[in-house]
Amino acid sequence: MDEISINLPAKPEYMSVARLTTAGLANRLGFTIDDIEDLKVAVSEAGNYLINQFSDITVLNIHYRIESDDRIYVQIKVPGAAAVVNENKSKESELSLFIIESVADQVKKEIDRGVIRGFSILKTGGGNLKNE
Amino acid sequence: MDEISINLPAKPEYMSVARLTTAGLANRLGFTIDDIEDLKVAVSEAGNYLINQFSDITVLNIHYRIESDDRIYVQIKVPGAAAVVNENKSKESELSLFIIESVADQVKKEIDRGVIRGFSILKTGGGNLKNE
Amino acid sequence: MDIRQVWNEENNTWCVSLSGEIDIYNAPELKTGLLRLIEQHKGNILIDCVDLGYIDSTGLGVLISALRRVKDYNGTITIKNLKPYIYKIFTITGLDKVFTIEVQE
Amino acid sequence: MDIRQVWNEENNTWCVSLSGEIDIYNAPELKTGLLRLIEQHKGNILIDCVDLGYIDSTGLGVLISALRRVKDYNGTITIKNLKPYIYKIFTITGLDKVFTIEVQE
Ligand SMILES: Nc1ncnc2c1ncn2[C@@H]1O[C@H](COP(=O)(O)OP(=O)(O)O)[C@@H](O)[C@H]1O
Ligand SMILES: Nc1ncnc2c1ncn2[C@@H]1O[C@H](COP(=O)(O)OP(=O)(O)O)[C@@H](O)[C@H]1O
Repeated sequence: MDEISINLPAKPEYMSVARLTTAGLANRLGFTIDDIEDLKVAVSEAGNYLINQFSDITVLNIHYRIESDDRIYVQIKVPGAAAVVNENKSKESELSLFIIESVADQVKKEIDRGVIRGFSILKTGGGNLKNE
Repeated sequence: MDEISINLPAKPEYMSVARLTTAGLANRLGFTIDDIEDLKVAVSEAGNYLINQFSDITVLNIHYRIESDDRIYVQIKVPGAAAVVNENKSKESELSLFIIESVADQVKKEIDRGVIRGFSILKTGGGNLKNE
Repeated sequence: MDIRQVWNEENNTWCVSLSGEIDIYNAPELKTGLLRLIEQHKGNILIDCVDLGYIDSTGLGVLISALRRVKDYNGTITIKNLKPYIYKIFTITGLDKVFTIEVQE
Repeated sequence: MDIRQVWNEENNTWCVSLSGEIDIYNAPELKTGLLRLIEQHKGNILIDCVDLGYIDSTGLGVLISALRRVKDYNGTITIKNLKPYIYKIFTITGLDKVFTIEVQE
């Protein structure tokens, strides 16, 4: 079981890097183009959500756990101490949640004091198992 | 000054992921295609060298320090405790060193007990400053 | 991301071509761009996405916000040549019902 | 990486097309592939790299090793349609002097 971990600045300009790394991994695992796309979207929207959620966020941690060639868990979270919740978060956050739930096979939200602090996403190479 | 850090299994199959992440970052910084290519090559060969150097290596750490839009330091190293030196390392290691020195603007080798344990590579967006 | 536009006087329409990736980083630029067009001519907007590789929720938000403004003067926004996997994002979010969309063959 | 080959009886040459990326992960596969060709026909090798996007030191090592075997029977290895930034890797390592190389326009 291989693991990859990346810490990157929680800034909009680095979400494209998170997508490329994710796509590279899913491609290496032999995921189909559609599944690669789904995973990229899920990771990117999870990042968007967290950047939107906390006004003092500085770092995003993305942790990939490859359980097999067609089964990957990706955890996206704000590492370390609590961050200040952004009271004016934009309406797109609702869209993000919607999209993540739809493209992933499984999503667990890490909720602390009523606020989502991280996502754990399962994606299988065999297409979208779940669909509500 | 932004920093990105990635830990990945020190296995041949993940070098393509290291290249994609590197290319994504250099692209975000606005490096030219040639400079992106150079940085990708340098990081990939540094990974090759270390995988070849140690017979019990498990993890590679790549740390990017973005000093400005046209100046990035990349450190590639074996994190943690000493690893067992591979006595039969292949001849391609010589090629790796040659290539790294040529495509980077500056290379520092971290040498410990006579063995290279890591590389610190400077690449500037303004082309190859140094050339020997 | 790259935005190109041509004003078509005959049918009162802005033809806009989007290419590359639209995400949380450059969506503000798209918003500014679209608002500037609407200020210039209160017309319909036809967005060609033949070279669009990615759009995230932030980009969708910009389209929604533009649509609201365009509807204020009874205009329309049509999106054409969407790649199937991007169209999927529109259907997931229900936006396929809000915009007139045409998918790439 | 993808390897395709055709044996050309007339000029005693293997025409090999390499595409994708050759690196430490798949270079062993390239080595096995080339050695199998040499076993089948002791001919020259013409490698077309028009779709090759990357080659690392490990891949170069495989080419060197193949060349050594081909030279044993006085054959040649010619590399054509190299992209300029890959050709650069050949010049850095001095391999531009060892192989006959033709760069993409
Ligand atoms: N239903 C919705 N779903 C997702 N995002 C939305 C929705 N409605 C508006 N938005 C986005 O939320 C933000 C605020 O919307 P709006 O009140 O129209 O403000 P603005 O006038 O700045 O566009 C905008 O960026 C808009 O694109
Ligand atoms: N001058 C060289 N520079 C870099 N790599 C080389 C050089 N000569 C040989 N190699 C590589 O080192 C390895 C060992 O070479 P060689 O002795 O020819 O063994 P083999 O018979 O397995 O090809 C091979 O993978 C070869 O490609």
